[in-house]
Amino acid sequence: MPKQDSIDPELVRELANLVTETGLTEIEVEKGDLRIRVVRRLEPVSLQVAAPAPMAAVSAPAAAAPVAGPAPVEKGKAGAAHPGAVLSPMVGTAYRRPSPDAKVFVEVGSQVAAGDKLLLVEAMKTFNEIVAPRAGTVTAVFIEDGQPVEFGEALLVIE
Amino acid sequence: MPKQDSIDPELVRELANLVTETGLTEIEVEKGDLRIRVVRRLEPVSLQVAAPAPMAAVSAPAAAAPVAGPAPVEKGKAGAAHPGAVLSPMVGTAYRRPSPDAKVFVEVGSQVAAGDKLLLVEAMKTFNEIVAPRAGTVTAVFIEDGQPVEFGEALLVIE
Amino acid sequence: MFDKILIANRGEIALRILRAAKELGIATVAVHSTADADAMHVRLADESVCIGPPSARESYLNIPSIIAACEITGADAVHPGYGFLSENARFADVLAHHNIGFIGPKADHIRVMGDKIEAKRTAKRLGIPCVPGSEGGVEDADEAKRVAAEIGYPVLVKAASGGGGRGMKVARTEADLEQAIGMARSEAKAAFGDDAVYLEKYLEKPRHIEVQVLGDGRGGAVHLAERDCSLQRRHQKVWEEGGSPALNAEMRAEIGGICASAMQELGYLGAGTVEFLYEDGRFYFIEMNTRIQVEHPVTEMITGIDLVIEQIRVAAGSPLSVAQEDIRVEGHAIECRINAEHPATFRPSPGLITYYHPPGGLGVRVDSAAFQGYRIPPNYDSLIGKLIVHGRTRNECLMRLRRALDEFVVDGVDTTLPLFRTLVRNADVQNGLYDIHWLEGFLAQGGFDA
Amino acid sequence: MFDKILIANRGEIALRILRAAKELGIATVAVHSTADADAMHVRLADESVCIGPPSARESYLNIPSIIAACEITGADAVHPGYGFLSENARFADVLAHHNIGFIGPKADHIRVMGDKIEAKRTAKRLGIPCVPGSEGGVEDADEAKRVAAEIGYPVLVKAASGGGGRGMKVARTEADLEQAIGMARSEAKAAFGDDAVYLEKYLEKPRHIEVQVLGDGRGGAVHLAERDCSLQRRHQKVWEEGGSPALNAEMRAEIGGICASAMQELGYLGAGTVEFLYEDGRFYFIEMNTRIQVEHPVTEMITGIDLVIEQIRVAAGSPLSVAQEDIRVEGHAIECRINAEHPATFRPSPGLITYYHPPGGLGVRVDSAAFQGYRIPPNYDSLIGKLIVHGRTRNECLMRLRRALDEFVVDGVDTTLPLFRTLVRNADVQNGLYDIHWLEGFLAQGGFDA
Repeated sequence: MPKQDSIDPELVRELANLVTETGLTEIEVEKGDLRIRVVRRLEPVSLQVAAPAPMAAVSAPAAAAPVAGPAPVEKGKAGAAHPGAVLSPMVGTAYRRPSPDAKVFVEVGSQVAAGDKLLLVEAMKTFNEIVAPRAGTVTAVFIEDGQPVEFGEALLVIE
Repeated sequence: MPKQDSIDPELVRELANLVTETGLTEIEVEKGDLRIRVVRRLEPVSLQVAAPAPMAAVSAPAAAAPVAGPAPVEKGKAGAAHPGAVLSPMVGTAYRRPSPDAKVFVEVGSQVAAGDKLLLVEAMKTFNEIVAPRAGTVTAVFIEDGQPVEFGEALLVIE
Repeated sequence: MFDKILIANRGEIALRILRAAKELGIATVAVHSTADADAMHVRLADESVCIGPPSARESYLNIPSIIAACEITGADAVHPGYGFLSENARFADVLAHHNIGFIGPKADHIRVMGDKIEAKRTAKRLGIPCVPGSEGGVEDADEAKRVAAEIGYPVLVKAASGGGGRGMKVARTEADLEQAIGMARSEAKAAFGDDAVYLEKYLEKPRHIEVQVLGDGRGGAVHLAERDCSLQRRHQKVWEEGGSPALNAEMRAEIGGICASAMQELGYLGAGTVEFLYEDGRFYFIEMNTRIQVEHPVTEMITGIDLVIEQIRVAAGSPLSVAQEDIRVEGHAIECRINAEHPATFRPSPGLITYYHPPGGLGVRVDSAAFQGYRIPPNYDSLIGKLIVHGRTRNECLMRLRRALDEFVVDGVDTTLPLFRTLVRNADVQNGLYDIHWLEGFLAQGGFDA
Repeated sequence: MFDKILIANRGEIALRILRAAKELGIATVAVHSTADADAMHVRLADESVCIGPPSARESYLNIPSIIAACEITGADAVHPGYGFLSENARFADVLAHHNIGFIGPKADHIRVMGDKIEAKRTAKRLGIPCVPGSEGGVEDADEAKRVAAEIGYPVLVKAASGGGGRGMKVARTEADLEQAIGMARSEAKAAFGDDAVYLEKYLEKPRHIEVQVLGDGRGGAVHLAERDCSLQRRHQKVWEEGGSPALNAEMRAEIGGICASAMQELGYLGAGTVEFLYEDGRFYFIEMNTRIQVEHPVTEMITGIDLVIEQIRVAAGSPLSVAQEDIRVEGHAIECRINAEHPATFRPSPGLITYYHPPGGLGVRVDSAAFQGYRIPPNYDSLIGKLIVHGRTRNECLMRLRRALDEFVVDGVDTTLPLFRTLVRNADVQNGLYDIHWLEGFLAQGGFDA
């Protein structure tokens, strides 16, 4: 029941389907005071298509991957893009507290000074302290206690 | 039951077919308060990357190819692009004269009437007459006497 | 040996022939329609000639154009591939008339095997097992019962003038027979104005098994074991393998030997395939294909013998490069036909291939004329490539096929790859427990949902 | 059998290992540096873990990171590929300490074969033929003459403390010997402060021939014939083939048998290669590589045996899948190493692959982690793929290689493909008439001009 000034998502979807079906790149419709234009640009250059979509998923055993899901690298990279992100210097298991019943080193909102402990990354039974590279406020924590982390994965953000 | 602001998908489909059929990239129609615009951009680049450069040349025996050189198709196509081009309707050997010691049927500058003989294309020992599709002046002749021609290859131009 | 071969075909088989010619050091001429000007085999051939518009009738089936292309390029032989002119006896005659070699059988053998009745008569004469039946029409119920008892139930009552399934009834027991004959007669009378019927053994769950043969045209002939092509959809083969999961080495040698002897007697020239239905340990001749087949790589992978090179050799008058005792089946091979079709609806999907990455590694072969940037024309069949995988055992082959299918990327068009990824994981397929109806049943039951 | 294998390598060998694991139904973990996040084996692996920055020392050579990656993924075995940690005995020890399987030999055997002197001593003890020489230093000209007469001229006088070619002189006849010893002594004295010299047989135009072995670690071992890797540039193998054009079946069986027996006695585990110089019908041990080699596909193509699968099997405690009598050499195979390098200057050419199309068809195998859109990082070696071709005969193999090379397209970076297109057409290569100096001489004489 479209209101006077609302738009009808169904109509847009229909046009989107038509773009796909007809292989067009753009459809524009105007009727009365309504004007809708839908555009789908084709891959501009074949090179960006470069990523083959391997079908590994089909054959991957159902076993849940202990590393972070389907796109761990992307996740790490996305977090890493933040200018205040603290990245893991090694692969291992990250811990947010010194011992299972202790408090977490930091949480969102914590004020930290340079050199303060932020978390531990354990590799080969060795616990490596991750310390704050600078003073600031913890504005995000990306990992959970006991979570595996990769090299370069964003752990938290200090701003 | 089209609503006030609904669009007719059939009309869009029809326009899409027209885009394809006519080789256009965009059609815009306006009637009363209805305006529809459909666009199909051609793949901008990927095709140019598309051509793998096979190394056949390296292994090709030195024997001179009797067909016209390295890129016969391109040549035919290039000539074929001319609006007045007369194309070969068949593969065979083109002759410009009725017999080895006769004069050529036409040369550049010849005035021809529709139906005038232009050349012969021989295939399987049969000589097929190529006649002028319309009156005009021969402004270019692309082939030499006794030259092999492909289907669709431009033979000459009548303007 | 030939100096220059004209390839009168397109697609993956044209590339396949080109590869064989190159490996023999023979120059190649690609002929093509305007729709195929950018095809891989055209790019790779030493010369190319455009012979007509997209319509196959006016290009790949146009005999005068192909002869003219031979004349202007000086090609001294033509390889017809499969389909198109490959089983056209007149084409073979015309080539002979022009003193151009035909890389295929003698025209007479194409004719005989192209005529269903003549083919069956010839097969019988040559000792190839055929479907048993009443030979001619059956006059009355008593004669029918006598014949049916001989060939064994179930039997099929068929209209002598029949076709398209009309006037065809199955009788599973003697009790059914009289009624089946009555119904078949009425249907036949109504449909064809002729109520004559005959009987044939009815096969309920046959496999399609075919034997590859090669002959030198002078009485020398060998067999190269069999392929099992039971996985079909609408009579189109989808998945082929060799050896058949249903045969053992003894059965292979026996049916192979029968076919090889028959070809020796026939004086057959070139590559051919004797096709059978197979049920309960018995073979029943269907037809013989007098050409190279789509699925020939299966045989090449288990024997190591290049069938197209053998075709060219014998067409040029050379002997076969192998004797029967040299031919050893090693391991197992499976071919998947990759079609540009929606994997569930099988709707053809012509268009631009925006990304193409074939699998590699040990035991993996790809025969494809596709490449990134290739636009599949809508004018021809939808086969864009074949994935053929070899393993030392059928199980190794299946595991390798699975990983190869998972590596194969074709973007921009629909392909049947997802169907094969499902089939290779199906227990019946893994166990080799299928007949010619299996795939259609599997699809009908929603076994594959894209 | 292992449940999950971590692949501690990159590039084509990482993909090769992944394929083997998939075919065994084993889950895979790819570890990679930040430079390899988009690599093919990372995309295809069930899981992936970034273990460090581009520097190999901080990623692929970083043992704690790799162990940590095993721990967080639960991988129960590591395949090290070739290079990197593959011949690092300490890595094998650390894995054992963490109860993680090492898909490679026993640490002790890595150690022994990693020490040149120890390796030669062990080879001798095991009956593997070594370069004959004076055993220890020679005191005077008379002793030298006696030894030289025994081992035969030409002989090489080498400084006991030597290296880098200094203090090394060739004596072609007894008349040369005294002077050669004198010169070697002076050079050695000047260079190393030690004038002790010893004698060794000098090989003028040897071939590099290596024997592939597989052991089960419990005294079972087989050989899988040899590869001829004489076509080298700066000690880098360029073109490998099997069997060697220089050997016949008897010689193959003899040297293979010697190596297999040696491995049985040693109790060798996994895949290994015994490398020899070969001249005038005699073999001289150089070293043993205790890992899978780049050129292993040559052996796979002529035997049908998947060497990486065998490595995994025996590392998991399973027996070898083949006995010596099951191993038959069928046909001939050649491998070309496709490097991203200028084909004439060999300058590395990292960068974006803008078009990639590998060859296909019968007998053609491509092992490559490259794909269109892949950016070859500048941080590692320049091998981007291997083309391996099989034929029933060496000639069939060469013709097939020629056509496959002509089909191979890699755009955007320089590759060594043009060099191979020249080599496959060279008469010496076609005749198999080459030694380890041939390729450098050919290049120096401008045999290839890109």
